[in-house]
Amino acid sequence: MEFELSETQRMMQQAARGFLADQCPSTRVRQIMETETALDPALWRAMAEQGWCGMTLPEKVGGLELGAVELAAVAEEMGRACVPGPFLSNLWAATLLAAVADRPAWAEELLAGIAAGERHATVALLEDESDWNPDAVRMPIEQRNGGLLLNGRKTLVGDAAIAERLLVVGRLNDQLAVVAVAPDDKGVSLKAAPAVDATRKLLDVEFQSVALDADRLVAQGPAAETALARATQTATVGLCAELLGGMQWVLETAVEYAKTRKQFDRPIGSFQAVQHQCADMLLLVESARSATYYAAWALSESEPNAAEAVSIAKVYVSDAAREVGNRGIQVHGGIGFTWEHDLQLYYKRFRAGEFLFGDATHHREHVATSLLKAVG
Amino acid sequence: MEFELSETQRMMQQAARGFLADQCPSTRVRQIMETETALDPALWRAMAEQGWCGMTLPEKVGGLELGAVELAAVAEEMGRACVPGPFLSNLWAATLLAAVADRPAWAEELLAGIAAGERHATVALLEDESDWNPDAVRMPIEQRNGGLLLNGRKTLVGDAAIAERLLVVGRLNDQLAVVAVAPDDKGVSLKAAPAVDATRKLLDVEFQSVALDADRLVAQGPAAETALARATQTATVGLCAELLGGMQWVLETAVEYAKTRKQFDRPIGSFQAVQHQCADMLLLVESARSATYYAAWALSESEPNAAEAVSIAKVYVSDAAREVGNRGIQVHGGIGFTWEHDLQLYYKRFRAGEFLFGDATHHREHVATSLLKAVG
Amino acid sequence: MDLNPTPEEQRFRDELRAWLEANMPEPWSGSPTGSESDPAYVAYLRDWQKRLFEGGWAGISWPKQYGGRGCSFIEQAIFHEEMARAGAPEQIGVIGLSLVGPTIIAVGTDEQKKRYLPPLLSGDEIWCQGFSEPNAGSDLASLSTLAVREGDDFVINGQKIWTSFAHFADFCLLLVRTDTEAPKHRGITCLLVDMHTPGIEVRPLRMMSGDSAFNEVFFTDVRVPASQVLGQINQGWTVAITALLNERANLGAGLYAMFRRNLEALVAHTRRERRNGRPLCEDPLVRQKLGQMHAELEVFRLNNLRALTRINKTGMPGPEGSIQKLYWSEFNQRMTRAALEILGPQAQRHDFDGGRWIYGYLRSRGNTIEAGTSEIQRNILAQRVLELPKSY
Amino acid sequence: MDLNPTPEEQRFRDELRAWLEANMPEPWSGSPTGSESDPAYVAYLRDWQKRLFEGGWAGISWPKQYGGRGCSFIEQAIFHEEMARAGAPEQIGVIGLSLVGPTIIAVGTDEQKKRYLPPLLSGDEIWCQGFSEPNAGSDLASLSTLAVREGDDFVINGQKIWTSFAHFADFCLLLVRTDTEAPKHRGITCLLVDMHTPGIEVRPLRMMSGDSAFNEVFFTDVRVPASQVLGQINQGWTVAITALLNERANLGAGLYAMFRRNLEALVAHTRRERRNGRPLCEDPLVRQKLGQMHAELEVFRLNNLRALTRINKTGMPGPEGSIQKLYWSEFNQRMTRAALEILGPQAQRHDFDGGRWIYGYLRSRGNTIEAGTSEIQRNILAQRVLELPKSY
Repeated sequence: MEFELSETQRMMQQAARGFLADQCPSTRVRQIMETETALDPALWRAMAEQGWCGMTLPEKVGGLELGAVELAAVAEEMGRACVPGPFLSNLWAATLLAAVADRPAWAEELLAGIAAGERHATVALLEDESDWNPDAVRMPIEQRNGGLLLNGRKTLVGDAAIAERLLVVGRLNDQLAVVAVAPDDKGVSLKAAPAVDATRKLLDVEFQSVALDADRLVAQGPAAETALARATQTATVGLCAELLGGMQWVLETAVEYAKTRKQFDRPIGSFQAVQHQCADMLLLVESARSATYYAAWALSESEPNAAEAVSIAKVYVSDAAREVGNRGIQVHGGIGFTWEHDLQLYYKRFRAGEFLFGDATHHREHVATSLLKAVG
Repeated sequence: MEFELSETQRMMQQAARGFLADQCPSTRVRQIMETETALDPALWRAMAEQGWCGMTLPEKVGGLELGAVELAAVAEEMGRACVPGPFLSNLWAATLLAAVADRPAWAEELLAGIAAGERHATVALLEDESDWNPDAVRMPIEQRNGGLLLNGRKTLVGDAAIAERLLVVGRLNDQLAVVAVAPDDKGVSLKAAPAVDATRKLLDVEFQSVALDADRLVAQGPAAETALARATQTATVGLCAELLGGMQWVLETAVEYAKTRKQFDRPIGSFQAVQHQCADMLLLVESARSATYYAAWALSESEPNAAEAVSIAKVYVSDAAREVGNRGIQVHGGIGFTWEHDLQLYYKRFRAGEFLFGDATHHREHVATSLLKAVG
Repeated sequence: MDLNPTPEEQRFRDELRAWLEANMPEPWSGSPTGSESDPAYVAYLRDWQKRLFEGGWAGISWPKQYGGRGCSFIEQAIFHEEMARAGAPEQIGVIGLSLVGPTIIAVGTDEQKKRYLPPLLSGDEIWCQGFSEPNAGSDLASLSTLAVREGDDFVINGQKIWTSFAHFADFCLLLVRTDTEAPKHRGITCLLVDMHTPGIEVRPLRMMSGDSAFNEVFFTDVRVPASQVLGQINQGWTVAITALLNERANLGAGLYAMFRRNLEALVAHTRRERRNGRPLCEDPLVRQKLGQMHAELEVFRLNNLRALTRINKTGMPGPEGSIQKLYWSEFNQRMTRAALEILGPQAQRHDFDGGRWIYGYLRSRGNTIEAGTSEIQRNILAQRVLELPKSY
Repeated sequence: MDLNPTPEEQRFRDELRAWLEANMPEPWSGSPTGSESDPAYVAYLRDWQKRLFEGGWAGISWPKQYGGRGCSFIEQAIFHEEMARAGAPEQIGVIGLSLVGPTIIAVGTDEQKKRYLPPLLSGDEIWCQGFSEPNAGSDLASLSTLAVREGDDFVINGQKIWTSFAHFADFCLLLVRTDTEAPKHRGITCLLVDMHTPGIEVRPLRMMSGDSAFNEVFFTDVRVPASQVLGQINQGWTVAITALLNERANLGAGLYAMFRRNLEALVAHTRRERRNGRPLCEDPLVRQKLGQMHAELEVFRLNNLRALTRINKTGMPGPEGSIQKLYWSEFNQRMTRAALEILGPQAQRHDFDGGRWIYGYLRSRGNTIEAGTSEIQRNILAQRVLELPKSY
């Protein structure tokens, strides 16, 4: 048993840190996030060249076929650098497609495009009165003239404006089903949903009698459920790792500030109140690291408790990121609360990250279910 | 508007403090709590002479006919001194009896006995699968031969061993009803329920075909509901005030210790970590004071929001007492965790007090209901 | 103890309520969160302050001779309650009304009182407060903005930060260093400075919540007549303490009204919005959070009432006011967090209720820093109320 | 990263599991919470330790030459996992096994190792730890128990407190002051003291939870040969630090097993008990608490595994072990509180499950004080891991 990154994994992570320090400093993050899509195609292609856009995808579509631990190791660095853009949306959608055994022919090309950093896709799950549980999805998919007909509304869809395909989760003959919609399909309308985290764009999507060919059906029934679950778990691990990287940045930045900022003729880091806040941050960050990497490992090994491990990570990391962010600002005082200080970028991502893929309350309920199942 | 004790109220409180410092030091508390009943008849008569046993009862039964604010002012001091015995049980039962307009004849004598400190009574509400909500009571009261028949079990009944009458809450013809049972009525059996707070004794009570005369019916239907609600609210205010007094004691004791105990060649009270814990305790105690006295005032004035104010006090005080107790022990270090230190007496009362009359979760639900009713 | 209004207090309330019914302005219809960086909104608020003043409703607890109403602190609180109940606009001159005015009343000369208090009350002159500096935050007494005596003037050079309202303020209650040799608390002077004096430059500071409620203020060879000293030269530290105690004591009532509006808006959402087949207000977890927030908010209101009773007797706020500051700043952080948890992911949108929920959440992070950090408030409570030994 | 067991680790686990199946003692049937103040329970635990030793299952990660098994820290953890899974009794010599033994291995002479380690592992000699004094708690280095050299002996006078197991321990790892002139950290020596030496008196300390897991130990003219110094004279502080780092690092696995047993017992209650018409486990508020506790407990387990991997490489626990101490002590306080909230008022009874829930709640208050207060752990993390400047 060895619960730490292997030499290769550590090198991969170090390389990512170096690459992003160079290619994606916070000045660039701020420029990119001010654009409408928060996508910098040049940066994306460069990231794809590093292999990050298809890290867990099959080799035949240009992926690296690595596991979730390698994914987490790199995602942690993307979180530390606050990389803007559709990383999680692509990861979610591509994992879903790749997890479907008998997927339509067009999917190969799309996966290859995602791995190459040239194309994008996303998943449309949330509805106005649903939560992140797929069972709560109500949107009807009807069979019509040998094809499919879509009506309804999805909300807070990540990066839908740049996605070539939206993988829409709905109900077909009372079963869960996933269909692929193109933004320019007739009857599809997108509307920006400006939200707290400018580094990842959210949109509402309306579907008015959208007619689709039969080959747009990605999966239905148990196959759809399994693929969606696997994809959401993978994307959640990616998110937790990003949040972890952000927390690590906040901790280091706050400690550094506490060593240099002086008040009452002493570094503020010599005050017990500040020291103890930093110590609490350290505990939270290290614990979040344990939870995240274990979830990644359990997922990549298809351990029986993988779903539980992912929910535990999301519970812990959601709360820990918020608490680390709060303490980070408090240690900085007023300056940490300004637009100019990069803390705000992380703080807002922490907040958006709490919501994404289900908040701590949502996952706590999952963990309880799993505990009650395990303990007879 | 004047939100502080009046001169008279303050004098009454000061007198109580002096009396209890003299008559009920912690050495005596420890002796009394080691007895089976935690009742010291001599102390009780002396308290009755001060008027405390019938403070809110009508003058014609020997009470002082004072309001809940005076009650709280004295109960705070009883909490500070950690007075053992049936004060809350008597208060609960006597307020219930006094709140029934057409109560049976025997009730007058019992009330007079309670006010005189010579007799005791209690309320039996909780059942094994119920909570503190009277709606949850299931115990059947049947009409039989012109009298009543009782079957079932009540749990955690306060001071039942010394009570001349147990006011048992049950259901008669689908209505809430209260009947008076004597511990020596045939079919009644008591069993001690040793619990965390030795200063107040709890018992389980079994009722096996207990036959009662018709005059043992105290109230039924809306009259019973109103009287029980009023009594429980009054007793809850008494409890909150007791907890407040205990919190005040813990705060003062911890601050005093922090001023004198030295580590690292300095009083520990000069360390920010200790200072901040003391500051938090102060905030909690003062806020608990506001909540408690407002509830007392609202109850004594029969303000429309009195029930809400009592629930708010119980929510806040339950949590605050626990937090103050925790910090009190932490400031003291190991010594605060010993049997010899009086902190343990308060800590245990705080814990029992959290449960009594419904915990914070229970009352939060009440507060939410009340908020949702008020905000259209 | 009697929380019922006295006959005077009831009369005061009735009179105010009648006046408000006749004099309430149209609700603000411009920028949704009503930011002070919008000049139209500032003009709207100035108009409202003028109307209050002319109606006799400015400076409720101030002596009549300075344009106040000469009422008690209790009536001051009733005023805020009624303003909130009526949904009246906020008071633009909050720094002047809550902090500068009471300080001038406490230590100003008769001339200063006559000159500054009436236009402060009428909203004709808005005040800001120049205390903090980039290197003097929690350690306020280490401030280094320098004032050098030249003839009848002080010449000021330096920089202030976190100066609310500076971009449209007419005057500033400014702390400067006038003796660089003395121990740091003894070389500070408080000046009443005209913000239109040449050499003053105001730059807005953008906050993470997106707005610019604070500014940096730069002073370059700014000449201020020595007659503008408030209190005594080199005794500015005690003036500052007076101002800060008043700040903490006076914020409560207005904040309560804001918190209550937020809670009511949140409750309305929980009735209207459904998740997985039922309204949010029927979810036991949501109800626990609503119940907790309502309980905590009521305790805040009650703490304020108790503090008012105390101040009404002593005439002066004391260090225990730090309890209120600690309480509301941490409460508002819990409250804005609970709101997001209850409302769910839609609440992160800038176009959901005009973005008020996510703005409120972000803005609340400043609460435990501005007007004295929570750490400083706890130090004050520990050392000045509980009398624990100084920690540094 | 690979959390799968290596072939050796799997073999170790299989072998242990088989041994346990054949050798598990009858479960303890005496006093319900199994208190160490019950001599019969102590005898039961000694027997168990002896059986473990004879089976080759004591000192898993210790060198073979000292009677250990020579395995890795990972296998040590597997050992604890399997013990917990089998519901095996606790290990009586926990101070010796987790704290004294590793310290003797690190700094003891060959003779000391040979003399003390085997009977420590067999449970024939139980150890206690004499560090804290009434006036030296968090400020351990200010200890004043005096050891004066007389010929080949030290003569000891003074008092220790919070000494677990002292009432039946055979030896004590004792810190004494041997130089009263030197700076306080430099005048301390660590001695291996026979608890049966004349002049040692042990008095149990009753705790608020009702039991007496701690003692006071009084030393009056106690003569200890100078050969019993562990490490160097006046270098006892570094020995103490080694011991404390080992204490923090070694508690994790055993504690996890205890916490997990508690959580499982709690879950069983929530299935069985009903409130207002439904089992507790169907109440959404109860489920939130169970989910949170399970998540936090898993994170504790995972933190331990990561720490083990680290120690397995470095061979020595470091100051980051304070994270574990902080984590478990505060977790257990949250957990025992959540248990009472879930179980409701019956849980306050001493006759509900033998009083385990209320005992656990009260006992947990000591967790953030014993073995270094949370304040000290945070100081260590801030100053020794994050390298913030010293605060005092």
